[in-house]
Amino acid sequence: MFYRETGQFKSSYKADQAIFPLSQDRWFILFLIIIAFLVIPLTASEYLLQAVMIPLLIFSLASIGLNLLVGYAGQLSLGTGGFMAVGAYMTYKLTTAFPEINIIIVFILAGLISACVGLLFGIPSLRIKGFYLAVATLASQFFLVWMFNKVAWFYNYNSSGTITAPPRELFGITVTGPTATAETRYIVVLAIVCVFALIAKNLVRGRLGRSWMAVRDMDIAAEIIGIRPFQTKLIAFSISSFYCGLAGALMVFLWLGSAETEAFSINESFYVLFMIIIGGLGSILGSFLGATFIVCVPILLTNAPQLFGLSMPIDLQKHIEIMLFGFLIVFFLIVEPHGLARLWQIAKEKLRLWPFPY
Amino acid sequence: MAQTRKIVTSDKVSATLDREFDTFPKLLERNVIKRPKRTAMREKDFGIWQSWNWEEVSLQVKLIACGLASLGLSRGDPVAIIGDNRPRLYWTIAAVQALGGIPIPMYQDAVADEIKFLLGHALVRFAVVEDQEQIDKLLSVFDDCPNLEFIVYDQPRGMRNYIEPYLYHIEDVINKGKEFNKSKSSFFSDEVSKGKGTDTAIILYTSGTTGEPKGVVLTHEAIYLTSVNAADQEAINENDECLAYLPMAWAGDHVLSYAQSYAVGFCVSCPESSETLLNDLRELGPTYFFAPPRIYENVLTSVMIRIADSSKVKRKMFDFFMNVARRNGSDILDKKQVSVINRLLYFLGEIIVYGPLKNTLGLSRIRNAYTAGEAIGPDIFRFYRSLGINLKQLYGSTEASVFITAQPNGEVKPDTVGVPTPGVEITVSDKGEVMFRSPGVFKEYFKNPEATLETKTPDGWVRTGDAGLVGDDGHLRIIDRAKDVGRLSDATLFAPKFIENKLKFFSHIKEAVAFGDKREFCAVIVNIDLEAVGNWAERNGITYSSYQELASLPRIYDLIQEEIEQVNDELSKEADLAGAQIKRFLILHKELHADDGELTRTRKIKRGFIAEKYNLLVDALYAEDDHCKITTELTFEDGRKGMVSADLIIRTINNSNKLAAE
Amino acid sequence: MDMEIINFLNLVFLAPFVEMVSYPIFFSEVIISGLLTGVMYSLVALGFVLIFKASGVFNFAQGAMVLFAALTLVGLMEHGFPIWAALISTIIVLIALAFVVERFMLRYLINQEDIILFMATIGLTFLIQGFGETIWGSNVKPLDLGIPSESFEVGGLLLNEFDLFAAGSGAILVAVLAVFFHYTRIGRALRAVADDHQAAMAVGIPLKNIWIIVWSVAGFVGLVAGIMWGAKSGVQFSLSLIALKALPVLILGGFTSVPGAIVGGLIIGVGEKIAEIYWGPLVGGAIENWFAYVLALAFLLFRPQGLFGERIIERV
Amino acid sequence: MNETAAPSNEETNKNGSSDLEKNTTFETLLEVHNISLSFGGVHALDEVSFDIRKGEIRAIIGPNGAGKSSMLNVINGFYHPQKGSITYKGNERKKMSPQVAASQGIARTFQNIALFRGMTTLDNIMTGRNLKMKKGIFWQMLHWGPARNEEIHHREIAEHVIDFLEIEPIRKTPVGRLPYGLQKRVELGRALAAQPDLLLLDEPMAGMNVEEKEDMCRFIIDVNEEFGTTIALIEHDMGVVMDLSDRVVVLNYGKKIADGTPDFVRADQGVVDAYLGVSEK
Repeated sequence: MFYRETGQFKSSYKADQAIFPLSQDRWFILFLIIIAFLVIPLTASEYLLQAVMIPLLIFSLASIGLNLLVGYAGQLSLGTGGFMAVGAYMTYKLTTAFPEINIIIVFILAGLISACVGLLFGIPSLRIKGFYLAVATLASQFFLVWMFNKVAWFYNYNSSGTITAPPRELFGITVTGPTATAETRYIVVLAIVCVFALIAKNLVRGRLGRSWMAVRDMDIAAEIIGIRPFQTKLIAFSISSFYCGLAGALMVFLWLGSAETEAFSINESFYVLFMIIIGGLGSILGSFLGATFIVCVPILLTNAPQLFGLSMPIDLQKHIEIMLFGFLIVFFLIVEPHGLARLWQIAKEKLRLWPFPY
Repeated sequence: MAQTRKIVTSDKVSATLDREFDTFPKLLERNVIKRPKRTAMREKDFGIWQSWNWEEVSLQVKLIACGLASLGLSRGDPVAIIGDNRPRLYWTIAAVQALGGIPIPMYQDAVADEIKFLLGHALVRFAVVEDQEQIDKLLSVFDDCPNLEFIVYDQPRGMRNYIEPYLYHIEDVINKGKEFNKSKSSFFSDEVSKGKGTDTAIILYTSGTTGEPKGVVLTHEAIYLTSVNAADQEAINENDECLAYLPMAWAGDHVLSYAQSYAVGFCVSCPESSETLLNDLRELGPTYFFAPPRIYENVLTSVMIRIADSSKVKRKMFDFFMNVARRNGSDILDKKQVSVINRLLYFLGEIIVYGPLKNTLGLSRIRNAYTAGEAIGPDIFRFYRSLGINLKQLYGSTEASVFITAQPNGEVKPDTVGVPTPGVEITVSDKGEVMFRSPGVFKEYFKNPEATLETKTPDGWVRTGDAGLVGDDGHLRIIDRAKDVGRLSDATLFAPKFIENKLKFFSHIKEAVAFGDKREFCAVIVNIDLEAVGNWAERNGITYSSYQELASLPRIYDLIQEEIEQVNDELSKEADLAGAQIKRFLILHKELHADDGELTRTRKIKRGFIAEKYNLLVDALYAEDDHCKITTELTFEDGRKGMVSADLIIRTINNSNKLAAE
Repeated sequence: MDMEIINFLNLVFLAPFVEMVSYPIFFSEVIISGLLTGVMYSLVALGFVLIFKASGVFNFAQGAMVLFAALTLVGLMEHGFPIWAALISTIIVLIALAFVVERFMLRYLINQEDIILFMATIGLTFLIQGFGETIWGSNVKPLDLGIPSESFEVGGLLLNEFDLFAAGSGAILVAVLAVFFHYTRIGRALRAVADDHQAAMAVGIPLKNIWIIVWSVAGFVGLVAGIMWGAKSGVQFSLSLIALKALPVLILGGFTSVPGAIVGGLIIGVGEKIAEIYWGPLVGGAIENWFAYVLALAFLLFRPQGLFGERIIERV
Repeated sequence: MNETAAPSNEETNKNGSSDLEKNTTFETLLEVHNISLSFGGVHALDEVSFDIRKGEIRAIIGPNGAGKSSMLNVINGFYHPQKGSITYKGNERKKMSPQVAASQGIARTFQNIALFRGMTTLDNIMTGRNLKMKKGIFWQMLHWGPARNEEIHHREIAEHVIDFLEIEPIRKTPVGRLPYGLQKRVELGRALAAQPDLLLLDEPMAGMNVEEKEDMCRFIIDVNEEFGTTIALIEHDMGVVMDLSDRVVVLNYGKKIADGTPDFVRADQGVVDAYLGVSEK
């Protein structure tokens, strides 16, 4: 309906392979980016940034990571939390050991380390598939969390056992630690997420992405046309872990400020998995949508009672919240198992064909 | 005599020929000078729109020309060009003209025999064709065409096992051209400069509705002047976009996709294939569009079918806004007075319905759209205009290098074909036949002086063979083919085409053939439209297995009868035609088709041929019996022939309207 | 430096074994308690296997069902139900649950990809947990079955009556199930479904019923497990976590094999106990959270389809 | 059952069956020698030997379960025979992974379509180019400069394949939604995109209607003649086999029972028995 494709013809493959071939989409995205970078920081309240926007972005990053692995390469993983932990703790170690290194670089390094760890835990995918693999990945979840919990070296032997973000500067502005304002942290997160979302998109529309999907859809055929399944899966594991690690780092340093291993429990893994399922497997956009959904729903649920002027004991409220949450997941899977991204896609198709049904 | 007759002309003056650029090859050079880097041609190929700018085009033309020259093409040699709209074929036209040869495009769907006739008639030495399919046709008649020496093909697909020495791939020709050009670098430009405006530019064979096709000889001058004149009136300029999808052998396509493009400098695009046509149309979004009525009919039909399948809400909304459009659309398009509230409604509709609709049809960028060749249904016509698509009628003929009259913006009426384009004079003979005189008038019918004589008067007037009348507003109105206009036995005027068109305006009726000349009443043979009727049947829960069965169903007969009665109604309002209302009709069991010789390649019905082929039916129509057995031959896609037989029902209509008329 | 290394190697590869041999009684006690925990794992794992076999669903909610079953039982008893009444009504509730799950969830998710179903069961986990705790509250509830839990000594071995009882009832349950599967029509039907659904139709039981039955059975198994664990360490949220402990059992035993679940459970139980006791201290203890997984994983690398899982032959 | 382990080109000469073939130079592209393959106790292939010449269309026929597919799987390294040797492009190889086979120019299609259902026609065909794409992850991340040029270069090749198979209209349709016949065609496209020297087709026309079969035949011949690709195909439709293939090898119960030109094979008694035996499938 809003699409006016007539006359938007492509006279080069470059144009034809653009991420957003339609000008309307390009304008829309541009619009969003402007909103995100200018309007929100200037207008949004501390609460909105801290409770909604920042976690939303960070989890988007994590779900992109997981989506690369599950949605594109078809390897079900439950170890997300563990890899996020690696990212967080490595950042902590690195930046406390070498305070002079630029924090962004530290983030990247931490990401690379978790990529290596991911590679390690990806090895079982050589032999096992499906749920066996999924359960196997739980090993990484439990082992890593246990390790960061038990080995004091990781949290510099401090008594509390928590890691705390020290103040670090970027272009002379404090971006981490207690003194960093929500706005600055938001901007930094946003910038990082945008860059890596783009990279992810580039990967999946290129050769690597096709190999992943090939392995996902039919690994034998993939093998026979010359794709090395094991290699491909391992790459998926490590890149995915990189994203998760990065997300973990951002989570501690640009959102929570400090954390214990609890923050990376199995539930994190499930939440991120929810995000990509709800958002849509095999879709970068879906990762964002899913993250938004999962982050916002609980907030709405907690605030809902007040809206209706009800007041109930906290724990009861908590239980109801959990229940509703579970219900929503099931309901959603029944209504649209392919996630918000699919809904979006369908809507878009409809708009393009409007007023025709086909 | 001729002086006494009323002569109508355009108030605009005709353009004059620029001696320096009086042939199309020269015009090509002019474009290279004026707008070298501007895109001249596109073709959807390998998934994207491959583009060539004027420089590249002229280079290609040059090489092809040199290549053909090295094969021995010399001035005056006729060159057959057969195939779908492909850039290289268009370039070949220019190349041939550059060498002073005579390009002769032929219909790509013509069967071997037809092609054989043309090749023989024009003594063709060279044939440049698209692909294996055409090659096979040519080879099958090669031995009967002693003059045919060389065959060049564009698509090498499937050609590797053809060892005939006279077959050349166009790439090879181009390479020869490169060599040739190296040795004689000035050859090409010399040849081009030898050309004169009065030279023959092209021979277009009109698939005559009767008898053998006639080769219309047109000069550069004629085509050029007509093209620019029309372009002036319609403000066509180099920014226009046009999609070349109509047969290259049709004058309309030649003038649009070639002549006007070269004269004005706009870009012409070729679709990927006929299957992807609509999609390509949507992608490209032409601003300048030319199509025979049936295309508009088909599009409208598909629109209505798809809307009918959409959700109830959408349908309601669509109907509502289409009503708004019907009330105000054309007026707004014609910049007439429209109340603010209606403008608002229309604006809303534009956003919600018309805009998207035009967009999905690929017509949202249209500046000028034309329908020609036949009368178009008023409803269809209004539909497009009310959407804000500037659809206009145009009256033309190959003999006039297409343009005779066209509807200027703001003066568009469904029942006229507009006013003369600059430089054109029209008049109506005593016998009611429309005649014209213009710079675009053809030189002669190729090797057919007597035909030339009987069409073209010494003082340059050309008979169109159409019966029509010019209104006081100077707009021409066509009623029928002059020779077809006849009288019933009771001497009431009978205009079959007029009736047939009225019938064809119903989406369910694809073709209709009316009889009645020198008979006591008018009867028609109807050809239903499979898509539209089939859809109607589905929605009404009628099942059918074949076209033949569908055509024989009583309920379909009822449907058609209703529509015929409506036509009779309208007829009864036309003072001098009220007498000739339809009394009896039958629905034909097979689709009329060009392969069976029932239609021309431009899908005009050959009344005489049909009357003869189906004489059984015709007799039955004028006898008492209510059905008729018949067996006919039909040709399949692949050229095989087969027999179908059927027992056709004949219906009688009690003309209550007739009384009303008297 | 070298000293440390040697010392370390000693601690890892020598000392533990020395200890085992030098205190055989203690060692066997460790093994027995391992076995007993193993039985528990087996019970939970059994729930998974039943459902996976019959409906190909990896029912992550099994843990939550254990919790829910136990909560309901205790809750009812707190409201003054006599134990048998409580048991019966709990079972009824579980059957109702199975029905609801089939009617409102599985039915709509037939022929979705496995991962979707899996996700759904995770959602179900939240739903059931939330529901249970909303109704019965989340504070720890003691569960007393009136089974004495004194320890007594046999040939120097310290044994706990309750543990034995637990193990016993576990064993009985398994036996019952085995009979059920092999000698009853429904049981055979259930086995048939595992292979293909048409077969199930042939046996003459509609798929949805089969699912209801199998989920009920799984619920019942869960109940037993819940009682055991609950009686041992009180009924509380953490019960649902034992599901996570049962997963490695699954990989070990294979998702589709009942004996696998049992043997696997025992292996895991013993393995992690030993590891915890003899190696745990080296790395700061609490290694049983992950040891089971590593064990299972290491095992998988040699036998991808698990202990008793069918071999998969790839064809083109 | 004229069971023979002699290299089959000798044999065919002996049978005088190698009359008028378009490639007069008998350059052998691939030769399988005494291949035996068994799963557990089952003998899928038993001492099978034959050769495939450069540029020919070689048909492998036989009743169901004759071991035809197994033969292809052996040739492209998916199965590893217990006995026998395979000589490809002049050098013998005992064991070889499918990837290596692919990288050496062996491509294939499958009996039951093995497309990547989640991807579009274009992407499926592009995967056929994967082996030829070399740019590293770094460039792919940027999807710019070398990586994009490479992408575009291979897109062009893929587009030529699409054009060749006349599937332009479905270029961007997810293959999952395509009708069976078209899927088969896309699968062929994926194999072609790899520009193979040896193309293995496992029942390319299974389950097709007449027109689809005709099209497929045309494509197979075109591939063979225009790109000079050597083709080995399994097919049940005898008519098709006889029209298409230059030489036919007949398997039955894992044994070779005949080898030669279509006419020669049709005449062979063993073949006739074998087919009557299973009531012509």
